[in-house]
Formats: sequence, C-alpha cells, structure tokens
Amino acid sequence: MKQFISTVIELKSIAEDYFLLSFTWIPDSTPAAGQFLTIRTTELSSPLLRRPFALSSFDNKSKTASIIFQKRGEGTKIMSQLIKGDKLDIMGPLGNSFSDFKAKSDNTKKKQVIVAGGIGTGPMLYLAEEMREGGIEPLLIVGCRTKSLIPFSSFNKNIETVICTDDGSFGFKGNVIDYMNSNDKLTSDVTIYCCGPEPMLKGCHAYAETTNNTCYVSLEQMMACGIGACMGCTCETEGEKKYARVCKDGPVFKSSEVKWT
Amino acid sequence: MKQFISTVIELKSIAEDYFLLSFTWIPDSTPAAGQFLTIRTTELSSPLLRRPFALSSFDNKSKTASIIFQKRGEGTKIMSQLIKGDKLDIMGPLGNSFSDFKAKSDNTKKKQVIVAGGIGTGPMLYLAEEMREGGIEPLLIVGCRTKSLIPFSSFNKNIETVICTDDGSFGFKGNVIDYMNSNDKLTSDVTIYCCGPEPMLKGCHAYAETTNNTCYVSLEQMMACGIGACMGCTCETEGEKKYARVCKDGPVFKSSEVKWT
Amino acid sequence: MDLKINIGNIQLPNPVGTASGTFGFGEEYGELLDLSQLGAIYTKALTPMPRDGNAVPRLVETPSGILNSIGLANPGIEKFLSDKVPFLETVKCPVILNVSGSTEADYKEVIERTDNLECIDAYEINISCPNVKHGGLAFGTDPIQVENLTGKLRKLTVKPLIVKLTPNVTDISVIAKAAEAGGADSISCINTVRGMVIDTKRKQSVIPAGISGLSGPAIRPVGVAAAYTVSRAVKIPVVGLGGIMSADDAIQYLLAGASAIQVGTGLFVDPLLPIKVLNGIQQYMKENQLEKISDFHTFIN
Amino acid sequence: MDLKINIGNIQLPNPVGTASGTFGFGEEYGELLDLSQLGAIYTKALTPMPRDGNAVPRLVETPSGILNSIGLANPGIEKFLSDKVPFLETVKCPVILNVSGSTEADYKEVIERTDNLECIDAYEINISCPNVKHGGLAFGTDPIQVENLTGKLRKLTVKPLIVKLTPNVTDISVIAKAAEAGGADSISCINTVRGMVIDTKRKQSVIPAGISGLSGPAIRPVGVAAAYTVSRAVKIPVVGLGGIMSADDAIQYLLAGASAIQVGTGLFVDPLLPIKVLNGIQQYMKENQLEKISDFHTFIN
Ligand SMILES: Cc1cc2nc3c(=O)[nH]c(=O)nc-3n(C[C@H](O)[C@H](O)[C@H](O)COP(=O)(O)OP(=O)(O)OC[C@H]3O[C@@H](n4cnc5c(N)ncnc54)[C@H](O)[C@@H]3O)c2cc1C
Ligand SMILES: Cc1cc2nc3c(=O)[nH]c(=O)nc-3n(C[C@H](O)[C@H](O)[C@H](O)COP(=O)(O)OP(=O)(O)OC[C@H]3O[C@@H](n4cnc5c(N)ncnc54)[C@H](O)[C@@H]3O)c2cc1C
Ligand SMILES: Cc1cc2nc3c(=O)[nH]c(=O)nc-3n(C[C@H](O)[C@H](O)[C@H](O)COP(=O)(O)O)c2cc1C
Ligand SMILES: Cc1cc2nc3c(=O)[nH]c(=O)nc-3n(C[C@H](O)[C@H](O)[C@H](O)COP(=O)(O)O)c2cc1C
Ligand code: FES
Ligand code: FES
Repeated sequence: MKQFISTVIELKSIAEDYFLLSFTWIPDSTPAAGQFLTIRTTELSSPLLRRPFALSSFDNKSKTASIIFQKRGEGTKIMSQLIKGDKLDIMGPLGNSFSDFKAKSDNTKKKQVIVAGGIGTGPMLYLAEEMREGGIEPLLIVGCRTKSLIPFSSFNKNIETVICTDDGSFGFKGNVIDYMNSNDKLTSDVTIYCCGPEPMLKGCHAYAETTNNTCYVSLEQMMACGIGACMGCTCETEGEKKYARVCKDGPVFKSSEVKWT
Repeated sequence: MKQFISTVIELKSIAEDYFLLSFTWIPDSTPAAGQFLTIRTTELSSPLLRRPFALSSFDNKSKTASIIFQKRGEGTKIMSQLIKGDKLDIMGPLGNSFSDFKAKSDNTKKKQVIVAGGIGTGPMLYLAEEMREGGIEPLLIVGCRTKSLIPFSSFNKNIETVICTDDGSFGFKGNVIDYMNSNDKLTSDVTIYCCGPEPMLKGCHAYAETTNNTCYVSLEQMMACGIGACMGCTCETEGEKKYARVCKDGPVFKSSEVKWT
Repeated sequence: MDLKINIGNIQLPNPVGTASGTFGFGEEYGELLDLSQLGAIYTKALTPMPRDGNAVPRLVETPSGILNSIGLANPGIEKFLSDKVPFLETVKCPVILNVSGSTEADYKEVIERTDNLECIDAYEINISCPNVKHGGLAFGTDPIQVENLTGKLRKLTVKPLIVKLTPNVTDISVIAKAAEAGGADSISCINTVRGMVIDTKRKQSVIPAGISGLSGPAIRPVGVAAAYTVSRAVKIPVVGLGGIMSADDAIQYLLAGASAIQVGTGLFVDPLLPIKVLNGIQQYMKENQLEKISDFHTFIN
Repeated sequence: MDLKINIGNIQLPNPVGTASGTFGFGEEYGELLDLSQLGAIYTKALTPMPRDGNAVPRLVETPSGILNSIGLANPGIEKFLSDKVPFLETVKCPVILNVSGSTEADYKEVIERTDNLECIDAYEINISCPNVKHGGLAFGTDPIQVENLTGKLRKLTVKPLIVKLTPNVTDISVIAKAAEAGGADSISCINTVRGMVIDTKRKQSVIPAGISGLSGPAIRPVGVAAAYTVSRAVKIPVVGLGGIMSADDAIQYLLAGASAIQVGTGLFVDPLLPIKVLNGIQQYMKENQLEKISDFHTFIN
C-alpha cells in the first residue's frame, strides 16, 4: 500500500455513465484482481472522503493501471471530467484479492465462473484476464439492466463471455442467476467469483449453497480510512468475530462467511 | 434585480490571474457602472456563498455584460475554468452605482477623475466608458503593483489613461496618490471616483479632503444575501445610523460618509 | 394531498418557511420569489429599541457553512410599525414575528405592542441567539427561565407562540419540554451552532465579536438530530431548520418528526430554494403516497 | 525554534498528534507515514472487554464532514496486550492510550492493567463518545461525575491524564474546570458533535444507531470555539481538534489557546496531513518569529 500521485493516461466513456480511467502506477507492488484503490476527487472539503474503486486492469510493462467507474454522485462526476495529464492522488493497492482465493481453488478441476454486474464489472474483467494469462479458461457472465450499459469495448474475445440483460435487449434475457439456472453444465463443479450489486451477490451465494459449490464475493461498504484503522467499513460475518473490515479483511470474502440479511 | 441563468460568451485571461468574463444579460434593466452581481460558483456546498463582482461593461444592443475578476480562492478558481456555453446562475444588477452620483456632479465643471486598482478596475473601466459616451472626458488613473498585472487589452485609447506601477515597471512609478500629488492640475476642481484596495480608497478620500473635493468610493464587504435582507455586509458610517449595508445602501458611498479606521 | 399544518390556533398553507434573519421582513426577497407561495415568513428578530448590530465584519464562510454575528440588528418597534408593517399587510402568506431581547421585559414589550396587528399571525420567540448574551450564555439554556418566560408571554397573546431553541445545550429535550410546559404551541430548532474562525494572518478572530453562530449545510446533521430529539420529547408540532439546501434535506426533517421547516442560509445560495423545496416535498408525497404532512411521522420512531 | 510541549510530567516532541479512533493503534498508518515524526499517537479507545462495535453501516458523508457510529469497536485489554503492545513498543513517538468504558470500573480497569506498560506515555480519558450512552447522555456532560471520575483515575497513575470533552454541552468551560479540579493534566476537545442523517428513500436513519457523531471540516469552527473557551477556563494545557485539514486550521487552534492539536478525519483524506501540518506550523513560526508554542497564546485574549 502506498499513497502516490499518478498521471491520467486516458479517460474514455465505455457505456452509459460508465468510464474507463487509465493512469500511471507508481508503487513497486503489483495489484491483484479484486484489490482496490482510493482516489481523492477534490481539494475542497466536499465531497470529503476518498472514493474507493477496484482495479480493472494492470499492465506491468507500461506500469499502467485502470479502473472502470460509474458516474453516480459528486465524486465520480468530478472524475468523469478528468483529462489526460491530470494528476490524481491515489492510495493503493488496498485489501485482499480474488487471486488470494483463486490460488487455493485453482488446483481443483472445477470450472471457474466469474459473475459481474454494474460497477462490479471492472475487477471481474481483471480477474478473467488474470486467469486466462495463468492458463485457466474461465466463464465470464456479465449482467446489465439494458444494452446501453454494456461496456462492449472492454471485453476480451478470447474469454468465453455471456452477457445477460434484464430487458433482453442483448444476449440472454434475464439476470445472471437465471442464466446459471438455465445452464445445466454449471450446476456442479464450479467455483463462483462475484462482484456486483447486493442481490447478485446474494443470488450467487444462494446458487452456490444449493449446488454445493464455493462462492467468493467482493463486498462494498462506506469507507473512511480504507486501510483498516477506523473500523468504519465493517460487514457482518458468521463465526466468532461479529464483524470484518471490508477494506482490510476483504473486500473479497467466501460467501458462506458473510452474514446475509 | 433578477436571478437568471446566463450563458458564458467568453472567458479571457487579461493579466496575471485576471480574467474578463462576458456573458448574456437576461434582465430588462440596464446595469450601471458600480453595480454588481453575484454568481453561484458551484452546486456543491463548498464554496457555499454566491460571489459578488462588479460589472465591467455592458452592451445594450447585444445584451452582453462582463466582469473582470481576479483568481483568488476556490470560487474564482472554479470561475477561471469556465468555457463558452457554460451556464451561470447570476443575480443582478445589485446595489447603487457611481452613475447615481455622477448625475449629480456632472453639471459641475470639475474634472472627473476615475481611480482604479486591482479588482476594482472592472467597474471603473465601465464608469469611464459611460462618461465618455455621455460626452464627458474623464481622466482614468490605474494603479498596479507591477506591469504583469496591467490588463492592457481592456483600455480604451479614446480615454485619457495614466498607469501607475508601484515598482515603476510601467508608466508612472508610484501609487495613484503619488501621481495625483505630482500632478498640479488635479489639486483643485476635481471629483474623484475610486474602486480598489482599502489603502487606495483611504488615500483618495484623504486627497479629496485636503483638496476640498468630493470623492466617491466603492466598498467591499463579505456578503451573504447580496440584496439587503441579512444585515451581514454592513460598513461603519458617519452620521445618525451607525452602519450601512454595502450591498443595498452601497457599494458606492460618498467618502466623507464612510467611517475610516 | 393536504400540505396544511396547524400550529396553535392557526393554519399554515404549507410547511415551508423562511428562517428568521435571513429574509429580513420579506421586502427584498419579494422581488425574487412569489411570497404568496410560502408557508410562512419568519421575520428578522424584533426588539423594542432599534439595534445597530455587532461590529464588522459580521460574516465569514466556513466549510459548507457560514459564521455570523449580526447581533440582532433591527429597526426597533417604532420603525417596524411605520416602515415594515405597511409592507407586511400586503403579504399573502402567514407572517411570524421573531421576537428577541436582552430581558424578559423586552420580549413582553414586543408582543404587547404588536399583538393587535392583523398582519402578524404568530410569534417565534428567539431565546437562542448566540450573538446576544444574558450573563454569558443564551437565555434558552436554562429550562426554568424558559418555562417562566414562555408562561409570561403566553398570558399576553392568543396568537401561537413558537419557541426557538439553541442546539448549544446538553439536552435539548429538557428545554423543549420546559417551553411546552410554559404553554408554547410549537418548538422551532435549531438556531445557529457556536463557532469561531481565526484569521491566522491578523492573529485575531475574523469576526470581532469572537464566538458566533454557525449555519448552513455543515450543521444540517445537527439540526436533524435536534428535530428528531425534540419531536420525541414534546407533543406540540416542531419546526425544523438548519442547513436545508434541497427538498431531500427538508424531507429528512419531516421524517425526523418536524411538521414544518425553514430555509435560512440556503436562501443566500438560491433565493428560489423555498419554492423548489415545496415542489420537491409535493413530488415526494405523491411518489410515496403520503396524504398529509403528519404521514411523514409514521416511519421513524 | 522549540516545538516541544509539556503535558503533566511528560514532554511531546511537537504539538501534532493523530486523533483517537481515526488512526487505530498506528500499525496501518505506519506504512504510509513516518510515525517517529508525530508529536503523539492517540490510540483507538480501549475498553476492558472486546467490543464488536455498532451495527452497520457506521459511516455516512455529510457536507464537509462525516457522521460515524463505530461504537468503540476495540480488541479489549487482553488482545491489546498480546497484539497491539508489541507494535507500540517499537513506535518512536509518544503513545497516548484513549481509555473508554460504560462504567467507572471500566476506566479504572484499563488504567490499572496498562499502567506498567512503558510504551504508554499518557492517557486520554474519553468521557465524550456520543456513540456510547450512560443513561441517555455521554458521561462527560455532568461536572460532578467528571470531577469524581478524574479524581479516582488520578490516584491510579502518575502518567498524565488528558480528559477529552464533548462539545455537546451547554457550557464546556464548566466541564473543563471540573476535570482540572479532579486532577487532569490536560483537556482535549472536541469529540464529535451529535448529528443525524436520514435516508429519505428507505425512510430511516442511514446509521442504524440513529444519532451519531459528526466530525471533519464542517465542525472546525465548533472545535476552535471550544478550544478558545476551554483555554480561558483552565490553566492546564489544551489539546485542540476537530476538522483540521491544513496547517492553517491547526494554527487557528494554537492561536485560540491550544498547546497541541490532533488530526482526525483529515487523515482519511490525506494520510500525510500530520506531517504537512507540522511543517506548516514550523514555517508559520519562522515567518512570525515565534520561538515556542506558548508564543501562539499571546495574541488573542
Ligand atoms: C471496495 C470497493 C470497490 C469499489 N469499486 C468500484 C468500481 O470499480 N467502480 C465503481 O464505479 N464503483 C466502485 N465502488 C463504488 C464507488 O466507491 C462509489 O460509486 C463512489 O464512491 C461514489 O462516489 P460519488 O461521490 O460519485 O457518489 P455519492 O453520491 O457520494 O455516493 C453514492 C454511493 O456510493 C457509495 N460511496 C460513496 N462514498 C463512498 C466511500 N467513501 N466508500 C465507499 N462507498 C462510498 C455509497 O454507497 C453512496 O451511497 C467501489 C466501492 C468499494 C467499497
Ligand atoms: C460589491 C463587490 C464587488 C466586487 N467586485 C469584484 C470584481 O469586479 N472583480 C473581482 O475580482 N472581485 C470583486 N469582488 C471581490 C470578490 O467578490 C472576491 O474576490 C471573491 O468573492 C473571492 O472568492 P473566492 O472564493 O475566489 O476567494 P475566497 O478565498 O473565498 O475569498 C477571498 C476573499 O474574497 C472575499 N469574499 C469571499 N467571499 C465573499 C462574498 N461572498 N462576499 C464578499 N466578499 C467575499 C473575502 O474578502 C475573502 O477574504 C467584489 C466584492 C464585492 C463585495
Ligand atoms: C445572517 C443570519 C441572521 C440570523 N438572524 C436571526 C434572528 O434574528 N433571529 C433568529 O431567531 N435566528 C436568526 N438566525 C438563525 C437562523 O434563523 C437559523 O436558525 C440558522 O441560520 C440555521 O438555519 P440555516 O442553516 O438554514 O441558516 C440568523 C442566521 C443567519 C445566517
Ligand atoms: C471513525 C471515528 C472513530 C472515532 N473513535 C474515537 C474513539 O475511539 N475515542 C475518542 O475519544 N474519539 C473518537 N473519535 C473522535 C475523534 O477522535 C475526534 O475527536 C473527532 O473526530 C473530531 O476530530 P476530526 O474532525 O479531526 O475528526 C472518532 C472519530 C471518528 C471519525
Ligand atoms: S475504512 Fe477504515 S477500517 Fe475500513
Ligand atoms: S449581504 Fe445581506 S444585507 Fe448585504
């Protein structure tokens, strides 16, 4: 983990209100899929807190990293106006990663299923890429409300990808869980990695429970410090400790360890 | 007075940290020299208050107005990034004007001397222009710290103009009061109009007292409402009432009515 | 949809008013917005004698807020009657007179000399101005004094008394109950929060008076917490204010238990804010199928 | 130039510390800044037993501030001794342990069981957390209780006691004097300001605990006013905090009368802030020819 001043390489619109931001990476450490960073969006006092975003790619040769973000409130609005050459105050890489768990599950023969939705798409593209480079052929399932929200340009043709839209305007009609239920081959021997809105995480968890598989999810929570010091970003967990810090103990958790409400 | 959404026509740098901002004028009323407007610089909560600026020109035909502003803090920093077509939330015209007093003093045979400095330059350019169009030939004296702060492009060659720099890097070396003291013709029969930093206002007032002339000054004060409702922007005055509202009773006052400290 | 609310024996057409001291007596803002759409105008404080107000500067901006020390600058009763009342008589929305003073006698005098005015619909009793001192602290910090004063003023008028509280107390619910016990028809909260800004270049307080009153969005969470606390302590309606900059902010107050709200510092940023807030409340009521303002009070307890 | 300040029988190398609860026990931030440059680390609150903390979410952003309800989540004494002390023993700057609890016995137990630790230089007694209740209000709102508790803790240790006050009281100077009378070596102020944010979509408090604690630049004027008030009420040194985001902000506190300052919420925005603040203070002292921290106290009275 390091705080550094990065330079914007490119900001590009990739879908309705979705942007790909690439920037220079200064720390020596290589970020892994699922890790995140925090960005200070303004020098003014409002919006005050740094904003967390998961890495969506990293190129070790050019030391370039990127995130995919959605314009939601004031912080991301400011970010959506960045231009090449702008300076960015970044802290990262933060948290654990899907890769931490992947290492353990790789040696099983299970199909690696990566499920992404909404603002969770970035880290899952990175995870899929990481797997492919590691010689694993994952299945990437992306869920979107409608076609205009699909970041087509960000997909890698060499990765098996299924796109689901709620309204059927592209690909499979239905959500990602519907798709998994409709695909016989997926009911056994899969490991699921999911990042997306809460219902998607819950759905993947439930699917994994029913099919007796393992599922890893990346959680979101309001964060202040982002490094484990303030106890602000906790989530409820099953087991001895009632809470875990999303920023430090997560953001990736085994779904069976999360207390779902 | 009206609140309206204006469109930026042009933002142009005219001297070090000084900008000329021109924009469309929506109200029916014509603003006069010395009047001001307030601009909302952001939709965020910081910087919170609207920022006041005096008009530096108005073209009735094209319904175009302008201000000259200095980049000082956060509000003006945001303004310095405006571009053509941006929308601006403006309230104005506010306050009284030099013209209110000029009307009364015009018919005297006195020389009209307009003294401007720093962020007070805008309204005085407008006043000089107003006089010239009204057939009066004023003398415009502009004081600056140094040459790089002089907005050369904003001067009208048809108006007799003297530029003073503190460091002598251009024009008369010394401040505007030094210049007035050095110019014999000015010691009697002048009416002085001044907008600029506090010491300049005080100096003009003292000069007018000594030479038995009348002086009008435009004051600055922190403003909240800008329209006379909150009693926040008062200045101390001589006379029955202890305070006057700069936004509503001013910003232009007869210098002998101001309590100088 | 019914936007009306009752305070004592009067009815306000809607819950959105303009906070005392930020709206003068309404003339100036009358040029910018349609006063007849307001739920009420809460006037600038009135004291028996004219007050010049505090030394200048009286204002400074802070992060998402402003600090002020106006010092209750106002024309006094005489000038109020001659200069302000004629205008107030033309105003179509309810007018609530904010009453201030340094002594009990001051409050009494203002009510006695204005009670016959038809253009005044109710009184807001300002016992909470941090910029006027009664032995060091604001009047409104001692429950016994508050109950006493309210009781005495109660006898002078049948018009509703809205007692305005300061947040600068250990337990605002105690003060609210004291006002209720004294006969208040409503509680408004909050007045400004004690604050100070120092000019590090000049090495002195920016505002000569020193500690002054903080308002604006910075204090909104403080106001919402106060409105929530007071709503649970008293049975009379609560008027919530502090940092309202949008309809959503106002709705926070209503959900917290307030029956009406006031827009103060927000007016300086956008004079049309009260109208926008009112429209936003109506839209929210429609979307959430709320029929009257008291329906807001059914969610949080 | 002498940056050192004395609190009780210890000396801090400089006035810039990190506020309790925002810096954990220092490990995490140790990766981002050089702890040996700090005037002091004020640790996360410690209570005898481990505390899970309050329900989630615990944080929400407000205009220029944040509202939190962590609920003193901490490992408890056992885990503190086994997991945190080994790290704290390596830290080169003074370490001040923030002591919390629900009862007097809790405070006593924390001090008794840690007083022998060399790595702890002083105690900050947190009687002001708005997120833990003692009969409805924070401990630190009653001067008699404050004097009593301070007096009892005083007997347990010769290490300096810094009593941390809440701004949520009618008159903070009364509480400060009570702590001084009880034997406190210093007062720190302020803890967070009571506040609340309501989610109008879900129609409930964003933070399940309801009223929580507001911090950050929004409350800076409140903190400066408190530091100013307390500095005039007591003779012991005051530690000022609340919303410090720059050296200039810290200097406001020093000019107001504080001898030291803490950076809290500002750390979340910029972990290097304490270092920047320290550099800025040094530069200001140079430019203004101040030789020691107490020279800041000669301007405003
Ligand atoms: C570990 C993690 C990884 C994330 N990765 C991505 C990503 O790859 N792409 C993406 O688009 N978004 C991501 N997010 C969400 C992103 O942080 C928010 O969308 C962003 O902070 C919104 O800020 P805003 O000012 O635009 O909106 P606001 O209007 O301020 O907030 C909108 C919502 O964003 C969330 N949010 C705001 N501030 C914070 C904060 N300090 N910490 C956590 N959540 C906050 C809140 O839920 C809030 O309701 C991630 C969040 C977390 C916790
Ligand atoms: C009647 C009047 C006319 C003015 N005309 C001009 C002009 O023509 N050109 C120009 O460059 N400047 C003018 N000013 C000054 C201008 O308003 C400030 O420079 C501007 O507000 C600074 O805002 P900021 O956010 O950039 O700086 P900040 O750092 O916020 O403030 C810098 C200084 O500007 C002043 N200021 C800030 N906010 C306000 C406010 N709401 N009301 C009054 N003063 C404020 C304060 O003195 C402050 O110390 C005028 C001011 C007044 C009162
Ligand atoms: C400039 C100014 C003047 C004020 N004058 C008064 C007053 O005369 N009487 C009063 O009861 N409150 C007065 N207040 C307090 C406001 O009515 C209100 O309680 C406070 O500002 C919080 O609301 P806001 O954040 O919406 O401004 C004043 C506030 C400001 C900013
Ligand atoms: C997330 C968080 C946790 C806190 N925990 C504690 C605590 O455990 N003990 C304590 O005395 N104060 C605690 N505080 C209060 C801070 O130490 C400080 O008094 C307050 O936040 C004001 O300073 P700031 O505006 O610089 O943050 C906490 C504040 C925050 C934001
Ligand atoms: S954000 Fe501070 S512990 Fe996670
Ligand atoms: S700014 Fe409100 S009266 Fe002038």
